[in-house]
Amino acid sequence: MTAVETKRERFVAVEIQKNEEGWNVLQAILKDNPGAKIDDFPGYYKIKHPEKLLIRRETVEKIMGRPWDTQEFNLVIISYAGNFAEWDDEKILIQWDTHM
Amino acid sequence: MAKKKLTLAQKYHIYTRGLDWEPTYVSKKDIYPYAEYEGIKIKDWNKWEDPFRMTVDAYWKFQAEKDRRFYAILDGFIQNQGHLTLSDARYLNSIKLFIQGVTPLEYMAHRGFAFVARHLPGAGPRTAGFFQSMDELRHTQIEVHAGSNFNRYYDGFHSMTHMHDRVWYLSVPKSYFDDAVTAGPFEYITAISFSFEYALTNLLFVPFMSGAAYNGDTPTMTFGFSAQSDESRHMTLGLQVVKFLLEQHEDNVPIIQAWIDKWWWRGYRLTTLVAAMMDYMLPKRVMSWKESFELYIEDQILEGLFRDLEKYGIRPPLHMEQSIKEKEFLSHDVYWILFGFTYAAAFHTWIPTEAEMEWLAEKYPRTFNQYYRPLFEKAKEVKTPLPGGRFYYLGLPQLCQVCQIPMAFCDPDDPKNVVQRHVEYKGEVYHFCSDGCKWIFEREPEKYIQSWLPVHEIYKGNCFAEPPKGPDDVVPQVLRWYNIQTDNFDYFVSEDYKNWKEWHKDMATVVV
Amino acid sequence: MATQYEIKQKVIEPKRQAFDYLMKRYGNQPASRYIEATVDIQQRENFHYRPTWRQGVEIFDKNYSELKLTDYYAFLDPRQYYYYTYNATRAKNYEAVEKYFEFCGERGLLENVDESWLKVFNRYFVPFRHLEYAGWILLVGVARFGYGTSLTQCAEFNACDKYGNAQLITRIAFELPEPDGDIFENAKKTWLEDKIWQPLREYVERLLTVQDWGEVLIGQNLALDVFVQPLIHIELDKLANENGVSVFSFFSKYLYDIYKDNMKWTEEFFKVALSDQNYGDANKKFVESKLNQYASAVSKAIDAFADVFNMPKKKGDFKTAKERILNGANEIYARLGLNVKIKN
Amino acid sequence: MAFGEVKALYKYEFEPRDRAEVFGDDLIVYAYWIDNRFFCSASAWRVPKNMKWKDFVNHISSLYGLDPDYKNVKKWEWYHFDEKFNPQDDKTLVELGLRHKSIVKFKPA
Repeated sequence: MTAVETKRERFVAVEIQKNEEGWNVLQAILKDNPGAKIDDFPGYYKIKHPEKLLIRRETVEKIMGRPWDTQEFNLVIISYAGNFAEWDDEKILIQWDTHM
Repeated sequence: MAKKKLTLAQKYHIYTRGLDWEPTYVSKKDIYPYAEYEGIKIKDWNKWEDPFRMTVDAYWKFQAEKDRRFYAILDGFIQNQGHLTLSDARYLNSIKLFIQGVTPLEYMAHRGFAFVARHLPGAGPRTAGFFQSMDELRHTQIEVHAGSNFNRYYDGFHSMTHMHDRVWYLSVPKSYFDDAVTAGPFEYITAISFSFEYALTNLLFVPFMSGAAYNGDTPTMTFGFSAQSDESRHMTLGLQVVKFLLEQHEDNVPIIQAWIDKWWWRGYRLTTLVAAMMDYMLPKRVMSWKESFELYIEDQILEGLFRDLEKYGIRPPLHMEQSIKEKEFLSHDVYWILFGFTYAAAFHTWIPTEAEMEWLAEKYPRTFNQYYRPLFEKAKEVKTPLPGGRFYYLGLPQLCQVCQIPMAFCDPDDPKNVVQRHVEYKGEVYHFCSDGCKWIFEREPEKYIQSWLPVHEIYKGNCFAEPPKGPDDVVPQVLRWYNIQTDNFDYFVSEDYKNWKEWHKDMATVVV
Repeated sequence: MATQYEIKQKVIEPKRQAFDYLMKRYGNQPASRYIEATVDIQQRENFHYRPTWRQGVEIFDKNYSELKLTDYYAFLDPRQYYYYTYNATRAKNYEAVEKYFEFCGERGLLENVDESWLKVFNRYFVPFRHLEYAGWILLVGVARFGYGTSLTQCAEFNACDKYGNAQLITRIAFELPEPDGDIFENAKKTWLEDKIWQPLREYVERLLTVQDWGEVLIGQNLALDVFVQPLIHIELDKLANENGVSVFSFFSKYLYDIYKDNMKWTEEFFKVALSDQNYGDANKKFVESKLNQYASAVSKAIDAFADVFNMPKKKGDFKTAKERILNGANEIYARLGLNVKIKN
Repeated sequence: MAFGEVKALYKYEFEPRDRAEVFGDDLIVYAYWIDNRFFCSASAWRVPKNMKWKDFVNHISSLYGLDPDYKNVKKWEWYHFDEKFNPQDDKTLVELGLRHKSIVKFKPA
């Protein structure tokens, strides 16, 4: 055996369910996070960004055309990588503590 | 006097820990007698930062909505006989493993977090622990309800809770959680909220559930994703707990590090079952175990999480390097165990089809054709008198004293052999599948000398429905005690296969 | 290229109707979702390791209480709550609360509440959130140490209700004016120092040190709630109305309904425990002896509330209120066939 | 080897669940075919302490004989744990130094 192969990447990510609401949230994330990349899997999208992901209530509401409580993010999120640095009425911010 | 303006965090404090008070008629220690013996030092519970701010009424609302969606999908699936549109009935063997192995753990987690909610002296984390306790009950129940539909048509689902208490391979998950709930409240929450929820559940609940979707199983995908959305809260709690404990006192750092070391390896070994499910049991595959491991463990946990923990003096888990070395072997090792012992298991296995072997070879270019394909090829040559006539391991395996998995893990430095370790403690010998399990034993030997090892229990005569009438009656009596009926043996001699063919025989096949 | 099957519409006969262990109990028929979610779910045997926090017990152990059942699943929740139905029911219950808050907000009913009554309310109602919170801790302990999922999930949901109650009281208090400073700080001070609360606080602090879940359930659900819930939500609400304050009645009704809802499973559980073929007599002895102690203690403790009845402009009659409460408690005990002597 | 202690609220000590005495006149013995992964792990056997070596070998051949290569091996090389050893056919397991939970390993000589 040769040495173990590894190629590591540091990023934050969020996995979102593939349904109407999830798709809207995804659009909002893409709008507010230039440089975010989407991986498409059966049943879900994985959105990655090298530094941070911001989900803004206002942007989601514009896309959905209705009031949206940031708590409703609980209904579309599957999982995430990073840290909920902020989660208040206006926004959700996912990033690591240590920036490098 | 006008009401003052409060921040959300302040309001949430009043809603939760503001309800707490310092007792005066009894000592706090009498109310929370289990808070000190683990050696964790807390200077100020008020430094606790709530990982999420969920009030009970919001909890009812959002969780009822999540469940409403789940049950609508499940009912639709049942009404439409959705099980007939699965990719293949072979797929369900992974779900059998899930229902027998994981669902009872969700239940144990529910009771375990009730323990946290009762016995951690900090009102903040106790509250978060309580919500998790509720969530875990939810997971148990939605999984049971999803399994119930399959149980009506397929084998392997009928006795999950009983099997979990008895069947040999289920002692792996059972002993894992038994280990956690017998620990103190701080170790429990570090083990489950941090090591398990944060580091490992992603592997099970994201790529595997995506696989369920890909194989046409929408209820499983829905409970999986929906459960994992609760896990997002749990992950946040786990991370918060660990950071809080590390910040409270420097003496906590080595204790937490040792727990992370222990529970990483315990959890990783448990998750090996998922490796086999992903690579071998999904007729349509989304991602290999190795790819999932690289994404969720190497990138997200090592490159992400543990970089954040460096500043507290925490390093990656002790035996992490070994798990990285194993990633190209693991799923094959585990499936080979399951394949060999299917005669005593409540699921079916099979020799991968040629196309599947090609996929495995492509995903594991340095190991599959070299070490594992030859095993399957040899298995095709061997005949046994059991149903299917194919090779089964007609004996009982040596089990690891800690993880309880048959000692079948390849040594990446010597791939023709498995890793075998042993140690002598108080005049008795104990065997281990890895340095990780040996290390765990040596740290707390009095715990693991109690292990209920299924193979030894069979040899002690504790696992017979009735005393065997002769050597040929031994296995049948064990199977009766397990309540394994027509759940075992090769898939291609199973009732599942027979029924599946029957149900689909006069259906037009449309190729798209 | 993927292969898809076009399903012919025919119904496939199920191979089995239910999980094996449910068919053994209930015969070859489908089981309800409540039964599936509940019966035989808890692990029972072959535990691997012993708890480090308590000697001589297993992870789940019938010996966590003196109260014992031959078959723990002889008890089933008459409301048939499992996670979904519980949460859906409470979410629906709470929608009415939301609407009522909206209504109060629009009409300014809570911010303009009668100031003299507010003094009474701040003394007996807002501090009550602490007592409900203690109920949460006690019941979640029953959810951990009780035996059998049918019991422990009732305790878990009851615990959740208690936390919900404590938070609803908190939410009401957030809407109230604060003429005397921080309403929550004052309420905590009242809870910790005011003489009307001290006997109950002592009662509950002592109960928090009890390990036996059966005793906790007796102390909390059969004694404390049976006296305190009607005191706060019926008798004192009546006094409020007599003093022209009706804005809180809605909340009292809601909270009292939650209490009654929990008494359904509580009474059923004790009914089953008391009629158990093997342990019934021992259980009866245990429940009666504990209840004599706890019901007497709580009955005595609420006497301190006589003071509250004298506070408002139109004074109340604590004596008859207490009589009604005692009658209510005795009715419950009589229904269960218990011979309880309340010393007061 | 330094063993750790379990932190507990009482003296956390138990009898090992699978200690030798539980098996009376029998032993648990494990067997492992070196360099052959056809049998995923070592196997476990409950055998009398005074079982003769040749009977033991015969006993485990019910499993190992499943491998088509087994019958082609004329002579085996044996190890007790990791020590090479030369068992004589007519000696009993205890006479050969085997103990409860010994592992014997073998490969073609």
